[in-house]
Amino acid sequence: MSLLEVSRLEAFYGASQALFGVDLALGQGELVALMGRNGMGKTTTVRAITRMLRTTRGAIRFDGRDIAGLPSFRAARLGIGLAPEGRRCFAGLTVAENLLASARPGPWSVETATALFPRLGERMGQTAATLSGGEQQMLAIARALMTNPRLLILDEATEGLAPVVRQEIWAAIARLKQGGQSILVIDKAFSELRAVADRCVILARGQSVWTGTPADLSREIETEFLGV
Amino acid sequence: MRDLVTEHRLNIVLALVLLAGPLVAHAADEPFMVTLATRAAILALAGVGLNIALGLGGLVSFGHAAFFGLGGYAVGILASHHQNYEPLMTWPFLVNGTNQMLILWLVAVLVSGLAALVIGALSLRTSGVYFIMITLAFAQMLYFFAISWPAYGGEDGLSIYVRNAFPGINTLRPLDFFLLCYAVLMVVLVAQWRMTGARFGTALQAVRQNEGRVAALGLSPYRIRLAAFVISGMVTGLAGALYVDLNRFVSPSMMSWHLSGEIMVFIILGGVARLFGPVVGACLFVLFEHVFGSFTEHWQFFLGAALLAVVLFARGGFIGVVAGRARHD
Amino acid sequence: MTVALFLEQMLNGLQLGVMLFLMAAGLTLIFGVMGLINLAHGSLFMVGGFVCAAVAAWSGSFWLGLIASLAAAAALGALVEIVVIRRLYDRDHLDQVLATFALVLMFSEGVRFVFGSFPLYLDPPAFLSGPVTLPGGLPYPAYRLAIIIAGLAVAAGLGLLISRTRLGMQIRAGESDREMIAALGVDIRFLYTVVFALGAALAGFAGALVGAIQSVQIGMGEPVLILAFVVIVIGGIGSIRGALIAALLVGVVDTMGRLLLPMLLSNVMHASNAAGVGSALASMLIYLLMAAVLVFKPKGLFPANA
Amino acid sequence: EPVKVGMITTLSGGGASLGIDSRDGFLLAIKQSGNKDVEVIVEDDAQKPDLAVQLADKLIQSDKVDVLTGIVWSNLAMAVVPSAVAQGKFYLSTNAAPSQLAGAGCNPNYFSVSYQNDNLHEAAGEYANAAGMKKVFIMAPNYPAGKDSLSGFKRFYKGEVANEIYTQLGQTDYAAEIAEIRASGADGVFFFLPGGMGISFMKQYAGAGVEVPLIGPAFSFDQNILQAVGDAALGVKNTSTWSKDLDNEANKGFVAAYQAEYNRLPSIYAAQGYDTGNLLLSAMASASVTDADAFRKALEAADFKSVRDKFSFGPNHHPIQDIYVREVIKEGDIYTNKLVDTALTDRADAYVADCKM
Amino acid sequence: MTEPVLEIRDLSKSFGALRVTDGVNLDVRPGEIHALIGPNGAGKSSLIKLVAGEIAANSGSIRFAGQEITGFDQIARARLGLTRTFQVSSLIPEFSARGNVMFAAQARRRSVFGFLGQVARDPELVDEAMQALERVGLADRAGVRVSELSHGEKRLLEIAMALAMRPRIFLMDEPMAGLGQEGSARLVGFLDKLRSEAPILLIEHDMDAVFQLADRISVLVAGRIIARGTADEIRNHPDVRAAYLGEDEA
Ligand SMILES: Nc1ncnc2c1ncn2[C@@H]1O[C@H](COP(=O)(O)OP(=O)(O)OP(=O)(O)O)[C@@H](O)[C@H]1O
Ligand SMILES: Nc1ncnc2c1ncn2[C@@H]1O[C@H](COP(=O)(O)OP(=O)(O)OP(=O)(O)O)[C@@H](O)[C@H]1O
Ligand SMILES: [Mg+2]
Ligand SMILES: [Mg+2]
Repeated sequence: MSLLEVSRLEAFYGASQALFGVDLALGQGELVALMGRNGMGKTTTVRAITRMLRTTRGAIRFDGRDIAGLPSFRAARLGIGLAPEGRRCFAGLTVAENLLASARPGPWSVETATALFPRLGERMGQTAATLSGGEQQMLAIARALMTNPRLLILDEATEGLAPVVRQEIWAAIARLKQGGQSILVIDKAFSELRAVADRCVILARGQSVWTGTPADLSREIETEFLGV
Repeated sequence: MRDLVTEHRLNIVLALVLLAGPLVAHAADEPFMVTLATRAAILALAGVGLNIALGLGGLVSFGHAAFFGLGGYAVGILASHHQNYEPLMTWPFLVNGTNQMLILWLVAVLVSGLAALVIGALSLRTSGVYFIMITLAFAQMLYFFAISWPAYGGEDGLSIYVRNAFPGINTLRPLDFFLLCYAVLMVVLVAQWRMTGARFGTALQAVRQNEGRVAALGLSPYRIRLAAFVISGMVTGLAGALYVDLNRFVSPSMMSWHLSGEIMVFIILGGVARLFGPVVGACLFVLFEHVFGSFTEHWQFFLGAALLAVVLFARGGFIGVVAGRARHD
Repeated sequence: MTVALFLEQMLNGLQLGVMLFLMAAGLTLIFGVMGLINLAHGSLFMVGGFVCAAVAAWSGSFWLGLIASLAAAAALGALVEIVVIRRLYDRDHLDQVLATFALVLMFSEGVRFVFGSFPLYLDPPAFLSGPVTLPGGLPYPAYRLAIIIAGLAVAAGLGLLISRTRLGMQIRAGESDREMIAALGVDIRFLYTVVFALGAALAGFAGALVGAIQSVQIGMGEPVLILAFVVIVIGGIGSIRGALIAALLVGVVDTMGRLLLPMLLSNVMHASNAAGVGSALASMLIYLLMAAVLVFKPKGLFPANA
Repeated sequence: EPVKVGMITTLSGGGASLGIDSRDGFLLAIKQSGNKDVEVIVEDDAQKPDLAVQLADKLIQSDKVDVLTGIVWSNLAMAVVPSAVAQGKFYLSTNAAPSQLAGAGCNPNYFSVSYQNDNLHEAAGEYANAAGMKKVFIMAPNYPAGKDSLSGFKRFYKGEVANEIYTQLGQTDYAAEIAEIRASGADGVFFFLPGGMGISFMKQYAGAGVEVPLIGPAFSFDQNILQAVGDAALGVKNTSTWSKDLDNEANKGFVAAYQAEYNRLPSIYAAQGYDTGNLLLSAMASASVTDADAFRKALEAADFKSVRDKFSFGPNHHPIQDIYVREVIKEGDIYTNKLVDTALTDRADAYVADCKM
Repeated sequence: MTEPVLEIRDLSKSFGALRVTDGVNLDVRPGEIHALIGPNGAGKSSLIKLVAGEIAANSGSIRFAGQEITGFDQIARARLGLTRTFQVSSLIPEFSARGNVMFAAQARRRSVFGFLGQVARDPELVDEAMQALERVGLADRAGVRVSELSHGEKRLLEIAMALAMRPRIFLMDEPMAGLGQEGSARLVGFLDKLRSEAPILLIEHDMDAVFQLADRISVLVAGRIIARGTADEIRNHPDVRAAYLGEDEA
């Protein structure tokens, strides 16, 4: 059975519809890449899964349980951890507080998280508002890990990071996956994505239009849906 | 674009209603209704003043009663000196009181504008909640000063017994005085309307929405805000001047924080940043006060409830509900 | 003026400061932590005073009254949060000011409807009602001593709660991004209700404690409210430490101003004029202090998130 | 002849209890008389002067009342009275009577049925002499009524003023003032702190354990306030135009009827409201309100049974009356006042000479 | 060689113990794109803020267009023609796209205190705004409120506003951030042409874009410039590879 199963999901911002039927499945220990051009509904799908956006049509099942009616903190407590688009660190809190505020027990702790991002370890007492863009991005990922999620969602988690750090993060993602972590990734770095993803789901105009393994991803599909 | 047209039409209708009401009341020999409308028009003018700072400039001033009161005291003091035939000062040169509204208005506008310049120059260094509170503090300061300063009546206030004079008009007749206040209100509204679409209004609205961007474009947000605050204080001061003539009385309660709150209430009831927002709000407020005030001594409870309902559920106030969301270009 | 009197007045100033802090504590919590301007804080203060007075009169026990006032204010706070405040977090300050201004009107008339228009009786418990003798031979009201202790305890407790506990972190996180903290698994809605109720309970607590030496009447919260705002703004919004220090500063400046200004002025004018003018200036003093602080430090003395 | 009365008084907000008592006393008199010719329109001024002015305009222009009454506060009276009497209406004051309206600003159509504002303070000064106080500490809020009060006190007090202090209007903490009182070596304290200020002061004074005796005007000792102050007020002397134990028929009837009607003891505001009602009724009995001169004469005669033994008007239409000293006592569960002395006999006021009418 | 437009000498800035800018020397010459790259937290954004006048330097000097501007505030610098685009779009949300650009044009004229003439009917401002919008390809969206524009459109509008300022230099902080591959490619093309109008100081983590556009690249690490050169020189610079590019960046 899949850990996450989204079917025929529709979503609205006010009166305007953003999702017109998204299907997506992610098995335990799997890494799925959610792909598509700008504005096709990737973030919106994530917002629906994390219940930050109310949806009325379509189903979202997590670990067999229908979560479409839950408030977002309940969905998170079931084990969904999010590193959101645009970082959204808690500006007034220090790095340490950002990590601790929403932490839940499990293998990830301040020690393990700062081992992954040593730079954060050096900045523990600094408020998030004064971190550099990339440091904030690291903090957002570490913060999601500290909730010890069963499913980790990374929405543009490498945006604004230096190439070295990006490589480190991709390496970390690969290690996490090896350790059995289920992950949903959105990123515009297709070559890296392809290297780690078990499966890809492509969205176009709010619909899932293609699902398959990275190996099956043909040039034609890429040009048609990803604009590469 | 359609919304804009609706709002323009609505504004014209509102202006006509506010004019027609007292004319009808006058014909029906109900002078008090005329007085009530005058009160509404003057309070509306105070609201229009605040709306320039608050609606267009996003400056939530919780101390506009200070300018209302200063405008009022300027009139009260000059008029009382005139009535008592005592010069205001004799050194270094002689200054006499006067009962000419045009002069009194000018003085009221200058005094409140000057005060707004000083208060604004200091307050605008802060922002957000700090700005709300520091404007409140300045108003409280003036309020306590007025209460305890004995020369002009302190807390007892100052009566001027007869209304001041305006050339060609018998201000003692309720309808005449109403028409005068109405005319002032309309002139200020037209001026505000022009200003909103002009370069200053554009800059002011831009500052409200994104101060950092305006600075990055090489314009000083501080100066734009300060200018708006001064204009705003002047208009509210002019309203205070008229208010004193309406009541023939000025007292520190014109500067109390309750009044600052009420001026804000007009704006919210009618619609923030809407040209006629304060006009509608002030009319509703005055009506409410008088209709409910004679029903029950607990009328303030219902006033609170109504206000709460508007804030929570009717965002955009009356004009927002009738004419839809505001648009800017 | 003797040195002893001067010292005693300093003490009075500090004590007024602690009392101001006690009155401002709940407001600091809500204002600083949740980013909400709550003009109705004064009303909750009043409710605390009235409930304590009513229950103390009915049961004969001040302590029962105190507990009841805490409970009533907390419950009312929770109710207000759920019905009204919840809709205001993502609004601008203007809406918050006006909605809570509306609540002030409703509470004042509501309390009058329930308790009548007349001031209520509330006295400190008997064993705290007289003076005690401080070291140095100064008689000092026992109850005020108790208020000082309560105020400092509240300051310490709040300071720890906000800066040291996870609850505090979560609340502050919620202030900067409610949606995000919820998406990380924190029930921020409930947390905010709790915080608001806590702030309300502190207001009620202060109303009950202070009500025993002041007058329990409609409108008792208004002067308090404005002073509490002054205190918080001088201290820097969101800083418990700042609020405490600002409260002490305001207490001392106000007390000493009332004492010294008339005295100074009597050197240059007739005594009874000096008393009047001095007092007029004294009443403006704390507002001047606030204006001066904000002109030089626009975010208060101890800006949070500096 | 029917008479229309417009009553503007404070029924909402912090000062409501005074207005409610004034209204209830006044209406009780009308009700007792059974006179159907009196129509009373009551309006709430919420203690705001500008609202009071509007209400006066409404009552005069729209309801066309003949007589106005009811204002509690001097600042509201100053806003309303001059223009109302200028428009030919009668104004009967149930409470506020600022010095301006007693002196140069007096008006034939304006009658104070209460006192002149200074009276109670003057009586307190006289009482301080009688009680042998040599050095009195005096204190009032910093606003016109407060200043009048201290000068009223000093007008009659002959001893030394230990210190003269103006507190802030609405002040709630008096620790600093109490410390000064203790340090001043005074043998008496005179304070005028109306409403909640007085409650706070007396509670804190008792808590501080200062033993110097207090005197004040009745405003801080009315029935409603005493219940809130409790033991802290016991034994304090205060000056008043009226006391519930004044031994005359009118007063006994009034106190009993008021308690029966409203289920609480009357206050000085209720008593003055009641007298005002009866004054109006007495004038109506002998003249028509449409004949202003005759009606004014009838009012001047003050031909009614006042609850204050003696009552007559001086040439400035302010009362000439005795001013008493009361002491706060506890009767069963109720804190109330007991008459102990008369401070001033047949007192008019200090401004009568300035009144030209 | 032509005189540099912007010249930074020995600039230093500390936050407490942290030296974010440590004796930086850098210049931007007419017509060039000078890229600034470096690890996260190296101090790139801080350097832009120092140049734009948003924060003040501790020491060192900045010359711009032949003038010493170290002591100038942000507003004065903007008036001299120093225009920056924001990493997160910073627009006036309730104005239309055209309104935003018109306001920029108004700001260039430093004209604030006009109370009567209606901006919407001011042909000069309207024309200028429409030209700028056309150049970035937003002309058909001119009347749309900014809050209703998509992310990519906002990024373009950001540049249109900068155009309307007719600056003497552009300071751009990660203009590609958030754009997809297509959008980035289009923006690269646009910037390529823009350099002839005014030079660009460009911060970017998108190495494809940097290597394609930059005439010179400066590498900032821990507040210090550790290398400077052409794309090829930097690509193969061992220190830069270690500190920033990593091993498999081509
Ligand atoms: N808050 C909002 N209000 C209205 N419409 C929105 C909002 N957020 C997104 N949209 C619209 O929903 C659609 C999908 O947006 P979404 O953010 O999910 O795209 P995305 O695939 O994540 O794109 P990107 O790669 O740019 O992040 C877009 O057309 C966008 O304009
Ligand atoms: N106000 C401040 N107080 C303390 N440290 C600060 C402050 N502002 C920035 N910093 C620190 O200075 C360093 C440089 O920040 P800057 O934003 O300039 O980095 P950057 O090079 O732009 O990085 P990125 O590529 O990640 O955006 C960072 O480590 C940041 O944490
Ligand atoms: Mg997205
Ligand atoms: Mg940066």
